[in-house]
Amino acid sequence: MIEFKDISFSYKKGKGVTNLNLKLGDGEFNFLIGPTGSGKTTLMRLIYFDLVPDSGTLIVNGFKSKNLSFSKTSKVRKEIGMVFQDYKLLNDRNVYDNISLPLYVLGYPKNQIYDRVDESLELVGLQNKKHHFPDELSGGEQQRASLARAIIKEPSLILADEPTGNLDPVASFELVRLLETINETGTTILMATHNYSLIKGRGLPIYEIKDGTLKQR
Amino acid sequence: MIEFKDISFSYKKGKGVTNLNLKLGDGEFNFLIGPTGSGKTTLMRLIYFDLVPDSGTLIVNGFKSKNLSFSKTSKVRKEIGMVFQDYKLLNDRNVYDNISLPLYVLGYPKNQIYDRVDESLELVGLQNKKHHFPDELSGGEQQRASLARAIIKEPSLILADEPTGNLDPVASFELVRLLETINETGTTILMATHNYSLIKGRGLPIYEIKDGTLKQR
Amino acid sequence: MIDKIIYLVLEGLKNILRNKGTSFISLFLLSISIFTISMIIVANDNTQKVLQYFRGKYKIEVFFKDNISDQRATSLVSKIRKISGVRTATLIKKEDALRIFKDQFDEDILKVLGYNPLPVSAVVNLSRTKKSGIKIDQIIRNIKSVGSIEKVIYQGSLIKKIEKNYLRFKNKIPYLVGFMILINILLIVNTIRLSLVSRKQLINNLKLIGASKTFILTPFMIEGILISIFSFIFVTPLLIGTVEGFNYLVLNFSSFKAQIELDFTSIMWFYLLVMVITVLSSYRTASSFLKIKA
Amino acid sequence: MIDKIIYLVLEGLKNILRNKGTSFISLFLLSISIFTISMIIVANDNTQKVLQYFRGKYKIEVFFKDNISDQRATSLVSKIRKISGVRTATLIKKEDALRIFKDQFDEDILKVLGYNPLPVSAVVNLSRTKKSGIKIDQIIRNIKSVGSIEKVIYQGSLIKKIEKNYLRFKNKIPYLVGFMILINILLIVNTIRLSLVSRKQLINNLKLIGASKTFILTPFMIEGILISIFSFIFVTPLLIGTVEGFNYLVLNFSSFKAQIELDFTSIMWFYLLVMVITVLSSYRTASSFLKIKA
Ligand SMILES: Nc1ncnc2c1ncn2[C@@H]1O[C@H](COP(=O)(O)OP(=O)(O)OP(=O)(O)O)[C@@H](O)[C@H]1O
Ligand SMILES: Nc1ncnc2c1ncn2[C@@H]1O[C@H](COP(=O)(O)OP(=O)(O)OP(=O)(O)O)[C@@H](O)[C@H]1O
Ligand SMILES: [Mg+2]
Ligand SMILES: [Mg+2]
Repeated sequence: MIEFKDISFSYKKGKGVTNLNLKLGDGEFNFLIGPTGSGKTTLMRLIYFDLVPDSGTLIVNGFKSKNLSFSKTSKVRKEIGMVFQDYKLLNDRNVYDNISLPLYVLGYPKNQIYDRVDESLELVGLQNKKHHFPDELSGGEQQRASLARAIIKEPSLILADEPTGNLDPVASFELVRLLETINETGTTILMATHNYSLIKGRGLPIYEIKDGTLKQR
Repeated sequence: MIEFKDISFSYKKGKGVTNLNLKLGDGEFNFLIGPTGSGKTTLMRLIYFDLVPDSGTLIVNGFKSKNLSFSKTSKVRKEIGMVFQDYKLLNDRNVYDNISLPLYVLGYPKNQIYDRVDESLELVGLQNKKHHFPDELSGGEQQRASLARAIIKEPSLILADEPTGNLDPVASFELVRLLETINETGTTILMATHNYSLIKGRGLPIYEIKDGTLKQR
Repeated sequence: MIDKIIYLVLEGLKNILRNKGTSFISLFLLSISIFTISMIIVANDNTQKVLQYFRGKYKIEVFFKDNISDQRATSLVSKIRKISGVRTATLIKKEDALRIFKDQFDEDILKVLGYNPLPVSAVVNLSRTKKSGIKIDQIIRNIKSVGSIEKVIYQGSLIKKIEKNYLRFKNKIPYLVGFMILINILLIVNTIRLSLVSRKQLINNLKLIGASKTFILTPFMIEGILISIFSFIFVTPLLIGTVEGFNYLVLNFSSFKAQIELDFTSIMWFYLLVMVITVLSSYRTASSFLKIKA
Repeated sequence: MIDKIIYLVLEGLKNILRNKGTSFISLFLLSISIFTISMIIVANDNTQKVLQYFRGKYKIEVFFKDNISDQRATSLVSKIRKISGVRTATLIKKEDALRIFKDQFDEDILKVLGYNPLPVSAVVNLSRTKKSGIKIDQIIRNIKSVGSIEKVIYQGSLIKKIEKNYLRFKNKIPYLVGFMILINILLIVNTIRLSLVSRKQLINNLKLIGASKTFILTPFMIEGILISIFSFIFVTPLLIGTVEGFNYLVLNFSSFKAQIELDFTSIMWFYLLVMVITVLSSYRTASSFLKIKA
């Protein structure tokens, strides 16, 4: 469960988010929309403890975002699957190595890792790009590889930051469908997007952030 | 003027484009759509001579994409402004330094560079992010910085690869408007996008690429 | 778990191969630094030997008073032999002196003069094995106090100078070695930092994925260990070669006959120390790098 | 255009500051390598001087036949003086020899024997300034051919050995310097390559923007030049210090009196050579890097 209580944060060079109040229950699927530069990525970074709030209380899966230690941060992140807006794939490793990394971190045995990678590559439709390096993938393929890396460890929370930016409408639709399927198994999901038409009419809660302040739509 | 005659190209690991025939006249504004992984970026890379076709004839602004030398390639590229799908901003320089780079390459005097950078930052709405580094920008802001770098040298050809992927609908709309304004001054523009609803009904030619083959829509 | 360990060790190895340039340079630097310290160790080990050589060459000549009997001279010489710092004392009787003079100057003084003008004397050799410096003045004074001695001749200043300067140098060795080890650490730290910078992306990814500190740091430490092992493999033949080459030069270009030796035990201990330093400084550097952004 | 040039020079400077680690290491390596070659140059410059010192100490004693007159001896000595490789030849008459003997052995042979048994002799000093090796055997033979000579005494083997080994060493200097310069080039190439790799993104961007080869390469060449200048600034005091330190050691620890000297002209030429090599190899490495992807 994620809980923002009066969270404010500002970057050294100004701007950020102010007085966020938000409660995401376990197993929920929420969307986050807002114009460019409004603070969506900032909000997500707060959740995975990459930024520490200036004031207010933030609790993620029972951990407070305060007095962070390396081990506390790493414990929280082990539970989160992240699709970064800029993918953050490792350029010197192929798709297989990129996607298997979280499983090595979690200490899975090798044979199991192999099966899991295959499985998640199939889910995102990259089964025949396993040995491509990131710069040998199209923009949309990189984005899907990033998704595969996020879901492979079956995390209890998925943060997807603009995961359809480089996908065509069909692929975007399928991606949301995939996330919905994953959500049905109990995974909490928060997805930031600009594509309002993609998410409207699904009956899922949509939060809107504008100039750093949040409201439910 | 850009002319593709029976152009085929395939990557070492397979896939690419086959038998492309395309003619873009000077001063035209064309769109390129197609599902993810269909070859849009590949087509653009052929135009700025980053890839060399396996067969067929490709002519860009009077230069043949054949027997490329460093100086030939650099001459062609000097005339082209590119918005890359992955932005390609330099992480160790701030926005000002990133955007001014093409002008230094072209040998502009310093005072003129300063004015021009201001001007183009205003066009894309980043005037107060001049001293931010790329990782201090939101995704959409990075994308707009990349656009500013492409238009600053007033090139005769602009190639924009998915320039609205991280922009909200309003910003996307404004970006296309901006490109239209630039096009009115005689600049040839080719823009690849997934966002069909953004470009339809503008009366501009739309090419569709699917599995490496092209057709006009 | 085993798969994880294998993975980390392989990562360490791959790190080296992925950044051949950095690895090569760090290998080179580490080798230079290890080589220099090893040479200091060798020099230190061998100074004692060189000193022994000098002491062995150094002779004190003691001339007894004219009227002394051979018997008394013998007893005096055995007294001299007992003085601390003296290795041997050999009595040279009047007849012996005559023979030696004849050998050296090809002139039979007895025939020429009709009598033997040469006095009874003794040649005193200094102890070679004394670890503390030898105090020549003290020894001379002790010899003189034996009695019935006309004069004592010794080449004097050279060995005194050497002994004195050796002691001075010896006092400075700890500083010198300390300084070199500091440089060593700086080099390793710098290398690891370069290696870290070139893998910023990976480290950042690992942090974001929630990797533990151990998971992130182990490959770097393994990398450090491997590089130091490689430099040992590289430096050892170089060390042997240098020592042999030096001995060759000394043998051929000087009248100096001592040979220096490579003491593998101290070198091994030193290698172990380098290893420990590498592991510790890799760990410290890498973990301080992790702290930059919590 | 001027703004472009200023920009490129500043870029070169910023390159160094942006990658402090790499710059530091390349500075360090280059300094070591320059230092080593400079020391070889100094050694080469000074061997001649050392040889002169040895030649200066080296004496040949010529003993004339017993019945020779002082006048004839004088004329023979002046003949000896003209032999190539001979610096001075000093006649020692029978009386002089007597005096010297008395000084050395404290024994007045004339009083003892009633006559002077010592022969007329001459002390011959060798030329110090001959650049080619001195051929002792040849000189001895020439001296003997002057006539009326009983025997010629010389310390023999040492200087012969030194002259021989110096010639042997001298023949190998070109290989040694060549080898060191090769290592130098390798180091510079490796450094530039590291620097290029760490600026892959920038280079790629510049290529895509349409920058000319010169525009891309100039900052790297300026970087190379700056780093070599910095290493000159760093190495020069080190060189002076080493030479002075060596002289101090020689003065204090040996009976050897020659002092070595630093010849700044050859060092300057060498620095210039390093500069040229740096510029060329920076250019080559950087432009080969550009070719990887056309
Ligand atoms: N490290 C930083 N330092 C200073 N300002 C920053 C930093 N990161 C982001 N910002 C600023 O904070 C604001 C919010 O950024 P954020 O990345 O959260 O926006 P966003 O909603 O994700 O936008 P987008 O849809 O374009 O990705 C932006 O104006 C951005 O310029
Ligand atoms: N360097 C490469 N080596 C091998 N295959 C490549 C390489 N670059 C791209 N590809 C493949 O070529 C196909 C076309 O790629 P391209 O980047 O042109 O797609 P795109 O139309 O731009 O897609 P997107 O909309 O996702 O950016 C993809 O299937 C991709 O995997
Ligand atoms: Mg964002
Ligand atoms: Mg693309």
